[in-house]
Amino acid sequence: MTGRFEVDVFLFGRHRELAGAAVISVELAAGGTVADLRRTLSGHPSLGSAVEGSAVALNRRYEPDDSPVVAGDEVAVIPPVAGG
Amino acid sequence: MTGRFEVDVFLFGRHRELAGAAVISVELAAGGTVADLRRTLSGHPSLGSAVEGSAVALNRRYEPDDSPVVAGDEVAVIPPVAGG
Amino acid sequence: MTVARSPAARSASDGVVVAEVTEDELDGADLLRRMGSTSDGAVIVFEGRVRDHNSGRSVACLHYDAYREMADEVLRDIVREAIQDTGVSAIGVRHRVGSLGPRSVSLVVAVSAAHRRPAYEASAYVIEELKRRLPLWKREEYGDGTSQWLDGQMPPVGSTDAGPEPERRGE
Amino acid sequence: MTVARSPAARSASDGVVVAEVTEDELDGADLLRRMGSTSDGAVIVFEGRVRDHNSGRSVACLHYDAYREMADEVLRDIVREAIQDTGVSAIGVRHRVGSLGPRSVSLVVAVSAAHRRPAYEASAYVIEELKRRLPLWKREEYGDGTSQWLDGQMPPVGSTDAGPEPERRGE
Repeated sequence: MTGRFEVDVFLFGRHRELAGAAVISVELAAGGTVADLRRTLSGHPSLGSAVEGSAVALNRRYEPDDSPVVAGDEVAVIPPVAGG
Repeated sequence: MTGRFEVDVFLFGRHRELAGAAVISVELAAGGTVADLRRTLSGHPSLGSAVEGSAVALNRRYEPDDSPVVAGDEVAVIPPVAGG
Repeated sequence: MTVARSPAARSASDGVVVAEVTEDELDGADLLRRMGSTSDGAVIVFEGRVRDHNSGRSVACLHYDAYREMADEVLRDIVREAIQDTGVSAIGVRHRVGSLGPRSVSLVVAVSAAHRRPAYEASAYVIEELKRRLPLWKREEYGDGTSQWLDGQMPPVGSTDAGPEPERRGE
Repeated sequence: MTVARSPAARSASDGVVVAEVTEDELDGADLLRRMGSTSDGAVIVFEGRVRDHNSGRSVACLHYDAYREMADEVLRDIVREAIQDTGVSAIGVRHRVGSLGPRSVSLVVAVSAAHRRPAYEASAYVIEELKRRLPLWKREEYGDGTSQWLDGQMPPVGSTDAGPEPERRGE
Protein backbone atom coordinates (compact mmCIF):
# COMPACT_ATOMS: atom_id res chain seq x y z
CA MET A 1 0.00 0.00 0.00
CA THR A 2 2.63 2.50 -1.00
CA GLY A 3 3.10 4.81 -3.94
CA ARG A 4 0.57 6.64 -6.06
CA PHE A 5 -1.61 5.67 -9.00
CA GLU A 6 -3.73 7.40 -11.61
CA VAL A 7 -7.41 6.86 -12.31
CA ASP A 8 -9.50 8.18 -15.17
CA VAL A 9 -12.57 9.97 -13.89
CA PHE A 10 -15.63 10.27 -16.12
CA LEU A 11 -17.47 13.60 -16.03
CA PHE A 12 -21.05 14.32 -17.06
CA GLY A 13 -23.54 17.10 -17.61
CA ARG A 14 -22.51 20.41 -16.10
CA HIS A 15 -19.14 19.04 -14.99
CA ARG A 16 -18.19 18.09 -18.48
CA GLU A 17 -18.79 21.64 -19.64
CA LEU A 18 -16.96 23.15 -16.69
CA ALA A 19 -13.89 20.97 -17.18
CA GLY A 20 -14.07 21.04 -20.96
CA ALA A 21 -13.43 17.31 -20.94
CA ALA A 22 -15.35 14.04 -20.66
CA VAL A 23 -12.54 12.32 -18.76
CA ILE A 24 -9.86 13.70 -16.50
CA SER A 25 -6.96 11.91 -14.93
CA VAL A 26 -6.54 12.07 -11.14
CA GLU A 27 -3.63 10.91 -9.08
CA LEU A 28 -4.34 9.20 -5.77
CA ALA A 29 -2.21 7.73 -3.04
CA ALA A 30 -2.42 3.98 -2.59
CA GLY A 31 -5.20 3.23 -0.09
CA GLY A 32 -7.03 6.35 -1.19
CA THR A 33 -10.80 6.59 -0.76
CA VAL A 34 -13.71 8.36 -2.39
CA ALA A 35 -13.13 11.18 0.08
CA ASP A 36 -9.53 11.54 -1.14
CA LEU A 37 -10.77 11.61 -4.70
CA ARG A 38 -13.22 14.38 -3.85
CA ARG A 39 -10.49 16.38 -2.11
CA THR A 40 -8.26 16.12 -5.15
CA LEU A 41 -11.03 17.09 -7.55
CA SER A 42 -12.03 20.10 -5.45
CA GLY A 43 -8.62 21.49 -6.28
CA HIS A 44 -9.36 21.29 -10.00
CA PRO A 45 -9.19 24.80 -11.50
CA SER A 46 -12.62 24.72 -13.20
CA LEU A 47 -14.54 21.95 -11.45
CA GLY A 48 -13.87 23.15 -7.96
CA SER A 49 -16.85 23.13 -5.61
CA ALA A 50 -19.21 21.61 -8.21
CA VAL A 51 -17.98 18.21 -7.07
CA GLU A 52 -19.17 18.71 -3.51
CA GLY A 53 -22.84 18.32 -4.37
CA SER A 54 -22.22 15.26 -6.49
CA ALA A 55 -22.11 11.51 -5.98
CA VAL A 56 -19.23 9.26 -6.89
CA ALA A 57 -19.71 5.93 -8.65
CA LEU A 58 -17.10 3.19 -8.64
CA ASN A 59 -17.64 0.42 -11.13
CA ARG A 60 -21.14 1.75 -11.79
CA ARG A 61 -22.28 1.77 -8.17
CA TYR A 62 -22.78 4.84 -5.99
CA GLU A 63 -20.26 4.64 -3.19
CA PRO A 64 -19.86 6.42 0.17
CA ASP A 65 -16.83 8.53 1.05
CA ASP A 66 -15.05 5.77 2.93
CA SER A 67 -15.00 3.32 0.02
CA PRO A 68 -11.49 2.60 -1.29
CA VAL A 69 -10.55 3.51 -4.82
CA VAL A 70 -8.14 1.12 -6.46
CA ALA A 71 -6.26 1.10 -9.73
CA GLY A 72 -8.45 -0.08 -12.60
CA ASP A 73 -11.74 1.06 -11.02
CA GLU A 74 -14.25 2.66 -13.36
CA VAL A 75 -14.66 6.02 -11.64
CA ALA A 76 -17.34 8.64 -12.33
CA VAL A 77 -18.50 11.84 -10.71
CA ILE A 78 -22.28 12.02 -10.89
CA PRO A 79 -23.91 15.43 -10.59
CA PRO A 80 -27.51 15.47 -9.30
CA VAL A 81 -29.51 13.31 -11.72
CA ALA A 82 -32.53 14.46 -13.68
CA GLY A 83 -34.15 11.63 -15.62
CA GLY A 84 -37.76 11.45 -16.71
CA MET B 1 -102.44 12.25 -7.70
CA THR B 2 -105.01 9.47 -7.96
CA GLY B 3 -105.24 6.32 -9.98
CA ARG B 4 -102.53 3.98 -11.11
CA PHE B 5 -100.04 3.97 -13.96
CA GLU B 6 -97.66 1.56 -15.65
CA VAL B 7 -93.93 1.93 -16.09
CA ASP B 8 -91.58 -0.22 -18.13
CA VAL B 9 -88.68 -1.44 -16.02
CA PHE B 10 -85.38 -2.41 -17.69
CA LEU B 11 -83.64 -5.48 -16.34
CA PHE B 12 -79.99 -6.43 -16.71
CA GLY B 13 -77.50 -9.21 -16.05
CA ARG B 14 -78.73 -11.87 -13.70
CA HIS B 15 -82.17 -10.27 -13.43
CA ARG B 16 -82.77 -10.51 -17.13
CA GLU B 17 -82.10 -14.22 -17.01
CA LEU B 18 -84.25 -14.74 -13.93
CA ALA B 19 -87.19 -12.88 -15.40
CA GLY B 20 -86.63 -14.18 -18.92
CA ALA B 21 -87.22 -10.65 -20.20
CA ALA B 22 -85.28 -7.43 -20.78
CA VAL B 23 -88.24 -5.24 -19.83
CA ILE B 24 -91.17 -5.87 -17.55
CA SER B 25 -94.19 -3.71 -16.95
CA VAL B 26 -94.99 -2.66 -13.40
CA GLU B 27 -98.11 -0.93 -12.12
CA LEU B 28 -97.71 1.75 -9.49
CA ALA B 29 -100.11 4.00 -7.59
CA ALA B 30 -99.88 7.69 -8.38
CA GLY B 31 -97.37 9.24 -6.00
CA GLY B 32 -95.44 5.98 -5.84
CA THR B 33 -91.75 5.97 -4.95
CA VAL B 34 -88.71 3.83 -5.63
CA ALA B 35 -89.59 1.95 -2.42
CA ASP B 36 -93.04 1.14 -3.84
CA LEU B 37 -91.45 -0.05 -7.05
CA ARG B 38 -89.14 -2.37 -5.10
CA ARG B 39 -92.07 -3.74 -3.10
CA THR B 40 -93.99 -4.52 -6.26
CA LEU B 41 -90.98 -6.16 -7.91
CA SER B 42 -90.25 -8.31 -4.88
CA GLY B 43 -93.61 -9.98 -5.54
CA HIS B 44 -92.46 -10.97 -9.02
CA PRO B 45 -92.53 -14.78 -9.31
CA SER B 46 -88.95 -15.16 -10.59
CA LEU B 47 -87.15 -11.94 -9.66
CA GLY B 48 -88.21 -11.98 -6.04
CA SER B 49 -85.49 -11.17 -3.54
CA ALA B 50 -82.84 -10.49 -6.22
CA VAL B 51 -84.14 -6.94 -6.39
CA GLU B 52 -83.31 -6.23 -2.75
CA GLY B 53 -79.59 -6.10 -3.30
CA SER B 54 -79.92 -3.86 -6.35
CA ALA B 55 -80.02 -0.16 -7.10
CA VAL B 56 -82.77 1.62 -8.99
CA ALA B 57 -82.06 4.21 -11.67
CA LEU B 58 -84.61 6.74 -12.82
CA ASN B 59 -83.75 8.57 -16.01
CA ARG B 60 -80.21 7.17 -15.82
CA ARG B 61 -79.45 8.34 -12.29
CA TYR B 62 -79.23 6.14 -9.22
CA GLU B 63 -82.05 7.19 -6.90
CA PRO B 64 -82.82 6.56 -3.22
CA ASP B 65 -85.95 4.81 -2.01
CA ASP B 66 -87.88 8.00 -1.33
CA SER B 67 -87.60 9.39 -4.86
CA PRO B 68 -90.95 9.57 -6.66
CA VAL B 69 -91.54 7.55 -9.80
CA VAL B 70 -93.75 9.25 -12.37
CA ALA B 71 -95.24 8.16 -15.67
CA GLY B 72 -92.75 8.41 -18.50
CA ASP B 73 -89.66 7.89 -16.32
CA GLU B 74 -86.95 5.65 -17.72
CA VAL B 75 -86.76 3.05 -14.96
CA ALA B 76 -84.08 0.41 -14.50
CA VAL B 77 -83.14 -2.07 -11.80
CA ILE B 78 -79.35 -2.23 -11.52
CA PRO B 79 -77.80 -5.34 -9.98
CA PRO B 80 -74.35 -4.90 -8.39
CA VAL B 81 -72.08 -3.59 -11.14
CA ALA B 82 -68.88 -5.28 -12.31
CA GLY B 83 -67.02 -3.19 -14.87
CA GLY B 84 -63.33 -3.31 -15.59
CA MET C 1 -92.61 17.95 -13.70
CA THR C 2 -89.80 15.45 -14.14
CA VAL C 3 -86.68 16.83 -15.66
CA ALA C 4 -83.20 15.47 -15.08
CA ARG C 5 -80.85 13.97 -17.60
CA SER C 6 -77.31 15.13 -17.61
CA PRO C 7 -76.44 17.64 -20.33
CA ALA C 8 -76.04 15.82 -23.60
CA ALA C 9 -73.85 17.92 -25.81
CA ARG C 10 -70.45 18.95 -24.48
CA SER C 11 -67.60 20.57 -26.26
CA ALA C 12 -64.48 18.62 -27.14
CA SER C 13 -62.45 21.27 -25.35
CA ASP C 14 -63.58 20.11 -21.91
CA GLY C 15 -60.91 17.42 -22.00
CA VAL C 16 -63.24 14.49 -22.59
CA VAL C 17 -61.55 12.80 -25.54
CA VAL C 18 -63.98 9.91 -25.54
CA ALA C 19 -66.22 8.28 -22.92
CA GLU C 20 -68.22 5.38 -24.22
CA VAL C 21 -69.28 1.79 -24.07
CA THR C 22 -68.70 0.08 -27.37
CA GLU C 23 -68.89 -3.28 -29.15
CA ASP C 24 -65.78 -2.45 -31.14
CA GLU C 25 -62.38 -3.90 -30.46
CA LEU C 26 -60.30 -1.68 -28.16
CA ASP C 27 -56.73 -0.58 -28.70
CA GLY C 28 -54.86 1.42 -26.11
CA ALA C 29 -52.11 2.23 -28.61
CA ASP C 30 -54.57 4.19 -30.70
CA LEU C 31 -55.61 6.37 -27.74
CA LEU C 32 -52.00 6.70 -26.56
CA ARG C 33 -51.06 8.31 -29.86
CA ARG C 34 -54.03 10.65 -29.82
CA MET C 35 -53.46 11.93 -26.29
CA GLY C 36 -51.38 14.88 -25.26
CA SER C 37 -50.58 18.38 -26.41
CA THR C 38 -47.15 20.01 -26.42
CA SER C 39 -47.76 21.20 -22.86
CA ASP C 40 -48.35 17.66 -21.55
CA GLY C 41 -45.36 15.93 -20.04
CA ALA C 42 -47.12 12.71 -19.03
CA VAL C 43 -49.45 10.29 -20.77
CA ILE C 44 -50.71 7.09 -19.15
CA VAL C 45 -52.68 4.38 -20.82
CA PHE C 46 -54.29 1.57 -18.86
CA GLU C 47 -55.60 -1.54 -20.55
CA GLY C 48 -57.84 -3.98 -18.70
CA ARG C 49 -57.62 -7.36 -20.37
CA VAL C 50 -59.52 -10.62 -20.08
CA ARG C 51 -57.60 -13.25 -18.14
CA ASP C 52 -57.76 -16.93 -18.98
CA HIS C 53 -58.52 -17.86 -15.40
CA ASN C 54 -60.19 -16.37 -12.34
CA SER C 55 -60.51 -17.62 -8.77
CA GLY C 56 -58.69 -20.76 -9.77
CA ARG C 57 -61.06 -21.60 -12.63
CA SER C 58 -60.18 -21.63 -16.31
CA VAL C 59 -62.19 -19.04 -18.24
CA ALA C 60 -63.09 -19.58 -21.91
CA CYS C 61 -64.52 -16.11 -22.40
CA LEU C 62 -66.14 -13.21 -20.63
CA HIS C 63 -69.44 -11.75 -21.68
CA TYR C 64 -70.04 -8.06 -20.87
CA ASP C 65 -73.51 -6.57 -20.84
CA ALA C 66 -74.33 -2.90 -20.15
CA TYR C 67 -77.17 -0.46 -19.76
CA ARG C 68 -75.72 1.43 -22.69
CA GLU C 69 -77.57 4.73 -22.53
CA MET C 70 -76.86 5.24 -18.84
CA ALA C 71 -73.32 3.84 -19.05
CA ASP C 72 -72.17 6.48 -21.53
CA GLU C 73 -73.46 9.22 -19.24
CA VAL C 74 -71.86 7.71 -16.15
CA LEU C 75 -68.50 7.38 -17.92
CA ARG C 76 -68.69 10.99 -19.01
CA ASP C 77 -69.55 12.13 -15.47
CA ILE C 78 -66.63 10.17 -14.03
CA VAL C 79 -64.21 11.59 -16.58
CA ARG C 80 -65.34 15.14 -15.92
CA GLU C 81 -65.00 14.65 -12.16
CA ALA C 82 -61.49 13.29 -12.62
CA ILE C 83 -60.46 16.24 -14.76
CA GLN C 84 -61.94 18.70 -12.31
CA ASP C 85 -60.44 17.05 -9.24
CA THR C 86 -56.94 16.37 -10.55
CA GLY C 87 -56.40 19.12 -13.10
CA VAL C 88 -55.25 16.78 -15.87
CA SER C 89 -55.62 17.99 -19.47
CA ALA C 90 -57.59 15.22 -21.08
CA ILE C 91 -59.01 11.74 -20.53
CA GLY C 92 -60.36 9.10 -22.85
CA VAL C 93 -62.16 5.97 -21.65
CA ARG C 94 -63.77 3.10 -23.53
CA HIS C 95 -65.37 -0.03 -22.12
CA ARG C 96 -66.17 -2.89 -24.40
CA VAL C 97 -69.30 -5.06 -24.29
CA GLY C 98 -70.02 -8.42 -25.90
CA SER C 99 -68.09 -11.71 -25.68
CA LEU C 100 -64.34 -11.36 -25.20
CA GLY C 101 -61.72 -14.09 -25.26
CA PRO C 102 -58.54 -14.14 -23.15
CA ARG C 103 -56.16 -11.22 -23.76
CA SER C 104 -58.91 -9.12 -25.35
CA VAL C 105 -58.98 -5.57 -24.09
CA SER C 106 -62.14 -4.86 -22.09
CA LEU C 107 -61.24 -1.37 -20.90
CA VAL C 108 -58.95 1.45 -21.96
CA VAL C 109 -58.30 4.53 -19.83
CA ALA C 110 -55.94 7.17 -21.24
CA VAL C 111 -54.87 10.33 -19.42
CA SER C 112 -52.64 13.22 -20.44
CA ALA C 113 -51.38 15.87 -18.06
CA ALA C 114 -48.60 18.39 -17.56
CA HIS C 115 -47.13 16.22 -14.78
CA ARG C 116 -47.22 12.56 -13.91
CA ARG C 117 -48.71 12.50 -10.40
CA PRO C 118 -52.10 13.95 -11.33
CA ALA C 119 -52.10 11.66 -14.37
CA TYR C 120 -51.75 8.56 -12.16
CA GLU C 121 -54.35 9.91 -9.77
CA ALA C 122 -56.88 10.56 -12.53
CA SER C 123 -56.25 7.18 -14.14
CA ALA C 124 -56.83 5.32 -10.88
CA TYR C 125 -59.89 7.45 -10.06
CA VAL C 126 -61.59 6.65 -13.35
CA ILE C 127 -61.08 2.92 -12.86
CA GLU C 128 -62.17 2.88 -9.22
CA GLU C 129 -65.28 4.88 -9.96
CA LEU C 130 -66.35 2.93 -13.00
CA LYS C 131 -66.06 -0.25 -10.97
CA ARG C 132 -68.43 1.35 -8.42
CA ARG C 133 -70.88 3.08 -10.72
CA LEU C 134 -70.82 1.90 -14.33
CA PRO C 135 -74.02 -0.10 -15.05
CA LEU C 136 -72.25 -3.02 -16.63
CA TRP C 137 -72.06 -6.69 -15.78
CA LYS C 138 -69.91 -9.63 -16.67
CA ARG C 139 -70.62 -13.31 -17.01
CA GLU C 140 -67.79 -15.82 -17.04
CA GLU C 141 -68.15 -18.69 -19.46
CA TYR C 142 -66.24 -21.85 -18.75
CA GLY C 143 -64.85 -24.63 -20.92
CA ASP C 144 -67.56 -27.03 -19.82
CA GLY C 145 -70.35 -24.81 -21.15
CA THR C 146 -71.42 -23.47 -17.76
CA SER C 147 -71.35 -19.78 -16.91
CA GLN C 148 -72.01 -17.40 -14.07
CA TRP C 149 -72.53 -13.68 -13.48
CA LEU C 150 -69.74 -12.27 -11.38
CA ASP C 151 -70.42 -10.57 -8.09
CA GLY C 152 -70.28 -6.83 -8.34
CA GLN C 153 -70.43 -3.68 -6.27
CA MET C 154 -73.61 -2.02 -5.13
CA PRO C 155 -73.58 1.39 -6.83
CA PRO C 156 -73.82 4.44 -4.58
CA VAL C 157 -77.32 5.85 -4.46
CA GLY C 158 -78.31 9.48 -4.53
CA SER C 159 -77.23 12.61 -6.28
CA THR C 160 -74.18 13.34 -4.14
CA ASP C 161 -72.41 10.38 -5.65
CA ALA C 162 -73.76 10.85 -9.11
CA GLY C 163 -71.32 13.47 -10.29
CA PRO C 164 -70.31 17.08 -10.04
CA GLU C 165 -73.64 18.39 -11.24
CA PRO C 166 -76.27 16.93 -8.94
CA GLU C 167 -79.71 17.46 -10.34
CA ARG C 168 -82.74 17.00 -8.16
CA ARG C 169 -85.59 15.35 -9.87
CA GLY C 170 -88.99 17.08 -9.91
CA GLU C 171 -90.90 16.61 -6.68
CA MET D 1 -9.35 -7.36 -4.90
CA THR D 2 -11.96 -5.27 -6.57
CA VAL D 3 -14.94 -7.06 -7.93
CA ALA D 4 -18.42 -5.66 -8.16
CA ARG D 5 -20.46 -5.17 -11.29
CA SER D 6 -24.01 -6.37 -11.28
CA PRO D 7 -24.64 -9.64 -13.09
CA ALA D 8 -24.66 -8.99 -16.82
CA ALA D 9 -26.62 -11.72 -18.48
CA ARG D 10 -30.11 -12.39 -17.19
CA SER D 11 -32.80 -14.57 -18.59
CA ALA D 12 -35.80 -13.05 -20.36
CA SER D 13 -38.04 -15.00 -18.02
CA ASP D 14 -37.23 -12.77 -15.04
CA GLY D 15 -39.85 -10.29 -16.25
CA VAL D 16 -37.41 -7.67 -17.52
CA VAL D 17 -38.76 -7.07 -21.01
CA VAL D 18 -36.31 -4.28 -21.71
CA ALA D 19 -34.30 -1.85 -19.54
CA GLU D 20 -32.13 0.50 -21.50
CA VAL D 21 -31.03 3.97 -22.42
CA THR D 22 -31.24 4.51 -26.15
CA GLU D 23 -30.83 7.10 -28.87
CA ASP D 24 -33.74 5.61 -30.80
CA GLU D 25 -37.17 7.16 -30.98
CA LEU D 26 -39.49 5.76 -28.31
CA ASP D 27 -42.99 4.49 -28.84
CA GLY D 28 -45.16 3.41 -25.93
CA ALA D 29 -47.64 1.79 -28.30
CA ASP D 30 -45.03 -0.71 -29.37
CA LEU D 31 -44.33 -1.80 -25.80
CA LEU D 32 -48.03 -1.79 -24.95
CA ARG D 33 -48.68 -4.40 -27.62
CA ARG D 34 -45.76 -6.55 -26.52
CA MET D 35 -46.71 -6.64 -22.84
CA GLY D 36 -48.94 -9.12 -21.12
CA SER D 37 -49.68 -12.81 -21.16
CA THR D 38 -53.12 -14.40 -20.98
CA SER D 39 -52.90 -14.36 -17.19
CA ASP D 40 -52.37 -10.59 -17.04
CA GLY D 41 -55.48 -8.50 -16.48
CA ALA D 42 -53.78 -5.11 -16.40
CA VAL D 43 -51.24 -3.35 -18.58
CA ILE D 44 -50.09 0.22 -17.96
CA VAL D 45 -47.91 2.28 -20.22
CA PHE D 46 -46.47 5.60 -19.12
CA GLU D 47 -44.94 8.02 -21.59
CA GLY D 48 -42.87 10.96 -20.42
CA ARG D 49 -42.86 13.62 -23.12
CA VAL D 50 -40.95 16.82 -23.70
CA ARG D 51 -43.02 19.91 -22.92
CA ASP D 52 -42.73 23.12 -24.90
CA HIS D 53 -42.32 25.17 -21.73
CA ASN D 54 -41.00 24.80 -18.21
CA SER D 55 -41.00 27.14 -15.22
CA GLY D 56 -42.67 29.76 -17.37
CA ARG D 57 -40.02 29.66 -20.10
CA SER D 58 -40.51 28.48 -23.64
CA VAL D 59 -38.37 25.43 -24.42
CA ALA D 60 -37.08 24.77 -27.95
CA CYS D 61 -35.67 21.37 -27.14
CA LEU D 62 -34.29 19.22 -24.38
CA HIS D 63 -30.91 17.55 -24.53
CA TYR D 64 -30.46 14.34 -22.54
CA ASP D 65 -27.05 12.99 -21.66
CA ALA D 66 -26.36 9.78 -19.75
CA TYR D 67 -23.62 7.62 -18.28
CA ARG D 68 -24.80 4.87 -20.58
CA GLU D 69 -23.02 1.84 -19.16
CA MET D 70 -24.12 2.54 -15.61
CA ALA D 71 -27.59 3.73 -16.63
CA ASP D 72 -28.53 0.41 -18.21
CA GLU D 73 -27.50 -1.39 -15.06
CA VAL D 74 -29.39 0.99 -12.79
CA LEU D 75 -32.54 0.65 -14.91
CA ARG D 76 -32.29 -3.10 -14.73
CA ASP D 77 -31.82 -3.01 -10.96
CA ILE D 78 -34.85 -0.75 -10.54
CA VAL D 79 -37.01 -2.97 -12.71
CA ARG D 80 -36.03 -6.09 -10.82
CA GLU D 81 -36.73 -4.41 -7.49
CA ALA D 82 -40.16 -3.34 -8.73
CA ILE D 83 -41.01 -6.85 -9.89
CA GLN D 84 -39.82 -8.35 -6.64
CA ASP D 85 -41.61 -5.80 -4.44
CA THR D 86 -44.95 -5.65 -6.24
CA GLY D 87 -45.26 -9.09 -7.81
CA VAL D 88 -46.09 -7.79 -11.28
CA SER D 89 -45.37 -10.10 -14.23
CA ALA D 90 -43.20 -7.96 -16.45
CA ILE D 91 -41.78 -4.48 -16.91
CA GLY D 92 -40.16 -2.70 -19.82
CA VAL D 93 -38.44 0.68 -19.52
CA ARG D 94 -36.60 2.80 -22.04
CA HIS D 95 -35.09 6.25 -21.57
CA ARG D 96 -34.04 8.22 -24.58
CA VAL D 97 -30.89 10.38 -24.86
CA GLY D 98 -29.96 13.06 -27.38
CA SER D 99 -31.84 16.19 -28.42
CA LEU D 100 -35.63 15.94 -28.25
CA GLY D 101 -38.18 18.46 -29.47
CA PRO D 102 -41.55 19.12 -27.82
CA ARG D 103 -43.92 16.15 -27.68
CA SER D 104 -41.05 13.70 -28.23
CA VAL D 105 -41.16 10.74 -25.88
CA SER D 106 -38.23 10.77 -23.45
CA LEU D 107 -39.30 7.84 -21.28
CA VAL D 108 -41.52 4.79 -21.61
CA VAL D 109 -42.44 2.55 -18.67
CA ALA D 110 -44.68 -0.44 -19.38
CA VAL D 111 -45.98 -2.87 -16.75
CA SER D 112 -48.16 -5.95 -17.00
CA ALA D 113 -49.70 -7.71 -14.03
CA ALA D 114 -52.56 -9.98 -13.03
CA HIS D 115 -54.27 -7.05 -11.28
CA ARG D 116 -54.21 -3.31 -11.62
CA ARG D 117 -53.08 -2.10 -8.17
CA PRO D 118 -49.63 -3.70 -8.25
CA ALA D 119 -49.30 -2.51 -11.85
CA TYR D 120 -49.82 1.12 -10.80
CA GLU D 121 -47.49 0.67 -7.86
CA ALA D 122 -44.71 -0.79 -9.99
CA SER D 123 -45.11 1.86 -12.67
CA ALA D 124 -44.84 4.69 -10.14
CA TYR D 125 -41.92 3.00 -8.38
CA VAL D 126 -39.86 2.71 -11.55
CA ILE D 127 -40.37 6.38 -12.35
CA GLU D 128 -39.65 7.64 -8.83
CA GLU D 129 -36.52 5.55 -8.57
CA LEU D 130 -35.12 6.42 -11.95
CA LYS D 131 -35.56 10.08 -11.10
CA ARG D 132 -33.51 9.45 -7.96
CA ARG D 133 -30.87 7.10 -9.30
CA LEU D 134 -30.52 7.05 -13.07
CA PRO D 135 -27.23 8.76 -14.06
CA LEU D 136 -28.81 10.98 -16.68
CA TRP D 137 -29.00 14.74 -17.09
CA LYS D 138 -30.99 17.19 -19.11
CA ARG D 139 -30.22 20.58 -20.53
CA GLU D 140 -32.97 22.88 -21.67
CA GLU D 141 -32.32 24.82 -24.84
CA TYR D 142 -34.25 28.01 -25.39
CA GLY D 143 -35.34 29.89 -28.47
CA ASP D 144 -32.73 32.59 -27.92
CA GLY D 145 -29.87 30.10 -28.17
CA THR D 146 -29.16 29.96 -24.45
CA SER D 147 -29.38 26.73 -22.48
CA GLN D 148 -29.05 25.41 -18.96
CA TRP D 149 -28.64 22.11 -17.14
CA LEU D 150 -31.67 21.39 -15.00
CA ASP D 151 -31.36 20.87 -11.28
CA GLY D 152 -31.55 17.24 -10.32
CA GLN D 153 -31.67 14.94 -7.33
CA MET D 154 -28.67 13.79 -5.39
CA PRO D 155 -28.56 10.02 -5.87
CA PRO D 156 -28.59 7.86 -2.74
CA VAL D 157 -25.15 6.63 -1.83
CA GLY D 158 -24.24 3.20 -0.61
CA SER D 159 -25.22 -0.32 -1.34
CA THR D 160 -28.48 -0.34 0.62
CA ASP D 161 -30.07 1.90 -1.96
CA ALA D 162 -28.37 0.32 -4.89
CA GLY D 163 -30.75 -2.57 -5.35
CA PRO D 164 -31.79 -5.93 -4.01
CA GLU D 165 -28.35 -7.45 -4.45
CA PRO D 166 -25.94 -5.21 -2.60
CA GLU D 167 -22.40 -6.12 -3.40
CA ARG D 168 -19.58 -5.01 -1.19
CA ARG D 169 -16.54 -3.91 -2.99
CA GLY D 170 -13.22 -5.51 -2.17
CA GLU D 171 -11.65 -4.08 0.98
